[in-house]
Amino acid sequence: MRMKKFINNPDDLVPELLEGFALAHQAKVALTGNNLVVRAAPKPSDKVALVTLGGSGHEPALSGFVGAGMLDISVPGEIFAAPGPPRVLEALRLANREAGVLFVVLNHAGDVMSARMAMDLARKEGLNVKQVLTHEDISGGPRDNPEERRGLVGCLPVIKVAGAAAEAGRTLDECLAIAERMERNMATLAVAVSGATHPGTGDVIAEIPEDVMVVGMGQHGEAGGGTQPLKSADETAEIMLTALLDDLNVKAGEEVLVMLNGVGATTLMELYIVLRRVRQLLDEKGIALARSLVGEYLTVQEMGGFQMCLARLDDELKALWDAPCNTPALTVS
Amino acid sequence: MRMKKFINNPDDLVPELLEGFALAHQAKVALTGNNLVVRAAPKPSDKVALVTLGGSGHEPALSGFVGAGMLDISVPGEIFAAPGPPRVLEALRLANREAGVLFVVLNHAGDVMSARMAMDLARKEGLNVKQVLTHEDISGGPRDNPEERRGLVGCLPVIKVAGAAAEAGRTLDECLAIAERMERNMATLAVAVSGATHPGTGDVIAEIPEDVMVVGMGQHGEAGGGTQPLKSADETAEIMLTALLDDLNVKAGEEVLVMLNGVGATTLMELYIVLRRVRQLLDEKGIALARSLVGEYLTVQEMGGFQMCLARLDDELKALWDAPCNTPALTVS
Amino acid sequence: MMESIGYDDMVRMLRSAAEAVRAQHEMLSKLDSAGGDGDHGTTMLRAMSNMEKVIAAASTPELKTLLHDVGWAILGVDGGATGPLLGAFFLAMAEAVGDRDALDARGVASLFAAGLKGVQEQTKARPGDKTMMDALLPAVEAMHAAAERGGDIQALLQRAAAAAAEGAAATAAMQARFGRARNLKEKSIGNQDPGATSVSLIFKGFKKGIDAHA
Amino acid sequence: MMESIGYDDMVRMLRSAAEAVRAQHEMLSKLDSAGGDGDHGTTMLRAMSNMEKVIAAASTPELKTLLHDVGWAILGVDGGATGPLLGAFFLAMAEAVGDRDALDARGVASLFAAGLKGVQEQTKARPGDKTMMDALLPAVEAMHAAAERGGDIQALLQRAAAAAAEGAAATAAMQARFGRARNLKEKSIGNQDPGATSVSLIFKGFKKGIDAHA
Ligand SMILES: Nc1ncnc2c1ncn2[C@@H]1O[C@H](COP(=O)(O)OP(=O)(O)O)[C@@H](O)[C@H]1O
Ligand SMILES: Nc1ncnc2c1ncn2[C@@H]1O[C@H](COP(=O)(O)OP(=O)(O)O)[C@@H](O)[C@H]1O
Ligand SMILES: [Mg+2]
Ligand SMILES: [Mg+2]
Ligand SMILES: [Mg+2]
Ligand SMILES: [Mg+2]
Repeated sequence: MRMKKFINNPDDLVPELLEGFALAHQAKVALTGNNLVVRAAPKPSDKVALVTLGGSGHEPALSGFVGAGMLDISVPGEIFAAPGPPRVLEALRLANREAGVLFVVLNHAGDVMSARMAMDLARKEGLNVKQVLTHEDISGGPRDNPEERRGLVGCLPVIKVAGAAAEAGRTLDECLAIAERMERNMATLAVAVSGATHPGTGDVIAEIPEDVMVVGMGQHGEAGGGTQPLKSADETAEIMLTALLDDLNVKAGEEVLVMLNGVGATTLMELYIVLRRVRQLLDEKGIALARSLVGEYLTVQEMGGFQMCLARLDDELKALWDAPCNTPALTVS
Repeated sequence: MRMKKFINNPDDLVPELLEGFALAHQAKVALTGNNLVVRAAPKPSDKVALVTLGGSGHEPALSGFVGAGMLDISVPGEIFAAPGPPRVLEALRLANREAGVLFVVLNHAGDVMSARMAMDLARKEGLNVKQVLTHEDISGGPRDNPEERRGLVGCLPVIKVAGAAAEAGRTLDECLAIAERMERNMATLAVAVSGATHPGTGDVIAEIPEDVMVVGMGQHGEAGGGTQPLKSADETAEIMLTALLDDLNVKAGEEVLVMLNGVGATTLMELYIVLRRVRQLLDEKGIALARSLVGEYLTVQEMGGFQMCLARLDDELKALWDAPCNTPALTVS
Repeated sequence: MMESIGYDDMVRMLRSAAEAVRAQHEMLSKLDSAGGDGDHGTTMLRAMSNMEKVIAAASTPELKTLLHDVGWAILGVDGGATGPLLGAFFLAMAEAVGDRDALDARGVASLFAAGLKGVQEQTKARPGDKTMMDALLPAVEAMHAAAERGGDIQALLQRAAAAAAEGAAATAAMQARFGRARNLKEKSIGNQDPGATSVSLIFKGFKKGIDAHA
Repeated sequence: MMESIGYDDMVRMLRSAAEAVRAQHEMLSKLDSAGGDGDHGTTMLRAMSNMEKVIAAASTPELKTLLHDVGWAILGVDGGATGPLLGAFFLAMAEAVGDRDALDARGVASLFAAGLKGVQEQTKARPGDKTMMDALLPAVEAMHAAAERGGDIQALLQRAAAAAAEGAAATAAMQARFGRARNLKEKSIGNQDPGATSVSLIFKGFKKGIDAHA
C-alpha cells in the first residue's frame, strides 16, 4: 500500500517543502542558498539575533517561527533529523553580531550534538553565541534529571519571550536569562492516540492499539510512554494537567499559560474542548489561566494526539508573551 | 471500537467546543447567551456588518473568521448541520444597523434553507440585510449551473475582501458587489485520500479505498467525486489546477490567488510541496501567482486531503485581500 | 365517527408522532448514512423532543399558538434540511388555523394543505425527486380526497398515513435530485429516502394518537 | 606483510567502507525501526555518498585534507546522531594525522585512537550503553593491541573488524541508555544497535579495501 501523502520523490521532500513554504510566506521569510530560513526583512543588527535548528516534518515548526518578534534564522534538517553542524555553523555566522546570538536548541540527541559541535566551531571563530536548551517533557524523568527530558512544544514560548526581549533591545545575557527562566518554569506532556507515517520511508512511526492512548509520547512517536485505555476529553485533560501542575509545583494564586498543540489528526474542536476543561480545573484550584494558545505548532505528520504545555508566568514573561510578532505560524498584533 | 477523539458526551460537542474557542480567543471574540460568536470589540455601528452561518466540526471555520477585518457574527450550528432559522434571525437582528448587514451563505442545502427563512423573517421585520451565496465547487457541475455548486473554502476570500471593504466604510451595496465579484472569480476543487469520523455519531463519513484518491469530494465526505489512483503531489497539483484554470478561464498575464486548505490529516508539508508545483505550472502559463494562503481553514475533522481554491484578482480585490485583519484563524498585520 | 378535532386531539397527534419517530430514529440515521451524512435520526429526535417541550410548556390551549410554537421549536433544531422544512410546515399551519379551536375533516385537510404550501415555499423539490415531498404530498392529497368523501377524521388520517407510507416506500426506486444524496446520482437508487420515511412515521403517529383516544 | 599505508590505501579503505554500508543499508534501517526512527540506513547511505563525492573531488593527495573533507562531508548529512559522531571521528583523525603522508601500524592505531577521542568529546556514551561506541571502542583497542604485537596493518585491520563485529553483536543483549532507543528502556534488549552495526560494517570495509589490493 502506498502512503496517502501528497509528495513526490521522498529524497526531495525537504527542498520542495521549503520552496513552497518560502513562497507561501514570502512577505515574512526567505530561503538562503543552502536552505537556511531567514527573515524577509532582517532585524536591525544592534539587536540580539535568535537562531534555532531542528528536523523537518513537524511543520509549521520550527521555520514557521521565523519573523518579527521571534526567530531570525532557522536551520531545517531532513525529515525528523537534525541538520548537520556545517549548516548550523553557517547560520550562526550569518546571525553573528556584536549584540550576540541566542541559540535555542531542543533536547533531542541529534540536535544537541549538532548544536554542540557548531557551537565549538563558532567559539573558535570568535562568534558571540550563547545557547539555551529546552527540555520540558516531564515523561522523560524527574525534574532534577533534565538531560532525560526532551524538548517539545515548549520551544515556542521560549522563542516567543526571548524573541520579544531581543526585539526590545535587551542584551544577550538578558535574553538568555529570560529564555532560561521561561524554560525552568514550563512543563509539557504529550498524548497520542494514532500513529503517523514517515514521509521519507513510508514506515508507520507509532502504531497504537485500538481503544488505547499513550501518555508521554515523544515527538517522533518514540515509544516509552504510558499506555492506557482511551479516556474522555475531560479525563485526559485532568490526567495531563495534574501531572504538569505537580511537576511545576504550581500553587493557588499563581498565573499560568496553557498551550495545547495538536500534532496532526486531532482537531481544533477537540483541543478547544480540552482547554475548556483545563480552565475549569484551574479555577477549582485557584490558579489563573492568564494566557492560552491552541493550534498546530509542532506536528508529527498525521499523528493523532496533542501536547499540553503549562508555563508559570510572571509579569515580565506575560508582557513578552503579549508583545507583537509576525511570523508564518504565529502573529500577535 | 471507540472513536479516537478527545470528546465527552457527543450531545455537548458544540457548546463545549465553543466555550473553549471563546476562551482561547477571548481577546478577539465572545459568545452570546445563545452561542452566537461575536467580536470582542464591536465594529463601529456606521459600518456594514458581516454575518455568516454554518455547521460545526469544521474548525477553525467559520467562527474563526470573526474579528476585525472579517466577520462580525457567526452562527455556528450543530456538527455538520446548519443552525436553525431562529438563531440566524437573532444574529441578523443583533447585527442590524443603518449601514446594513451583508449575510454570507455557503451553498449547502441546510444552510441555504435556514438562511432563506431567516432572511424572509428579517425582511418582514424591516432589517437591512443583503445576502451573498458562495458556490465555487467546480465538481458540482458546470459554471452556468451554480445551484449545483457547493460552497467550500472560497467563503474565506469572500469574507476577507467584503470584510475589508466594510471596515473601510464602503456601503452595503458596494460590499455586496465586491463579495459577488470575488465569488464569480473563484473556483475550488477538493481532493480526499482518507475518511473521517463524525464526532457525534462515530460513523466513518467517507471511506476511501487503499491507493485511491477522490477528486471532487464534498465538505462532509459526500460522495460524487471522481475516484482515481493515488497520484504524486505534482500530478495532483496539475490535475486540480488545470481544472480550475479551465473553469475560470484564466489567461496569461492575469493575476491569481491560490489557497490550499488542508482538511485535517494532510500536513502543511504536503501543502507547501503542492503550492511549489502550482507556482511552476502558473509560471509556465504566464499567469502570476499574486497571492497565496496555505493552512487549515475549513476542515472536515481528521479527513486526509485538501481544497485548492483559485481566484482571479484585480487591483481592488488584491488591496482588500492585503488589508489588515485580526481574527482567531487569520491575522494580517 | 370523529367529526371534529380540537386542541387536545392535536396534542395527542403530535405526541404520538414524536413517539413514532423516536422508536425508529436509528433506522432513520441508517437510511441517511447511505446517501447523506447519517444524522437524520438524531436531528428528528431533537426536533421531536423540542416539540414535546413546547407542548408541555404551553400555557394557553390555542391551536394557533401550539402550531406556531411547535414550528418555531423545530426550526430551532440545528438540523440541516429537516429543521427549516418541517418547521415551515407547522408555521404555515399555524398561520392557516387562525383563531379556530376545532376543525372538521375539510378543515384538517386544508390545514395540512397549507402546511404543504409552507414547505413548498422553502424547496423546489417535487414528487419524484426522492425527498420528504414524496411522502408529504400524497398524504395531503389523500386527506383532501378523504374529506371530499366524508367527514370522518380517523378515516382521513388513516388514508394519509397509508399514502405517506406508500410514497416513502416508492422513494427507494428514485434517484435523488435534492439534499446531500443528490451527489450520489444513480447510486442513490435503492435506498428509501430518510426524510420521506420520517414524514410517513409522523403521519402514522398522527393516526395512532387519534385512534388511541377515539 | 603490509607495513605502511598512504593516501591511496586510505581512499581504498573508505570506498570499501562505503560499499559495505551500502550493501546493508536496508538492514540498518530495519534495526533502527525497532527502537529508533528507522532512518539509520538512509542516513548512513547519505553519509557514505557524501564521502565518496568528496573523495572523487579531492585535488591534492593529502591524508589530512582527505580525512578533514570526509569528516566535514559526513557532518553535512542531516542525520540526527550519526552525522556529528561519525563526522567528529574523521575530523579528529584529520587533526591527528598532521602532515604525514604514510602511516605504520602504530600510526594507524593511534590515528584511530584520536578518532575515538573525537567521538568521545561528542558523547558520554560508554561501552555497554548500546551505541556505536560498543563497536568503535573494541575496534580501536584491538588495533592498539595488534600494533603492539607486530607491524602488519592487514592483521591490524583484521583484528579491528573482528572486534567491531563482536562488539556490535554484543549490543543485542544490552539496554539502550543513549539515542532514541533509550526511551524503550528494557524493551530495547534483544535488538542489535544500528549505530554499532554500521561501525562494524565500516571496519569490515576498511579491511576488505586493503585486502583486495594487498
Ligand atoms: N431541498 C430539499 N427539499 C426537500 N427535502 C429535502 C431537501 N433536502 C433534503 N431534504 C430531505 O431531508 C432529508 C435529510 O434530512 P437531514 O439528514 O436531517 O438533513 P441534512 O441532509 O442536512 O443532514 C432528505 O432525506 C430529504 O428527504
Ligand atoms: N548519544 C549517543 N552517543 C553515541 N551513539 C549514539 C548516541 N545517540 C545515538 N547514537 C548512535 O546512533 C545510532 C542511531 O543513528 P541514527 O538513526 O542515524 O540517528 P537518530 O537516532 O538521530 O535517528 C544509534 O544506534 C546509536 O548507535
Ligand atoms: Mg533520525
Ligand atoms: Mg446533516
Ligand atoms: Mg442528514
Ligand atoms: Mg534513527
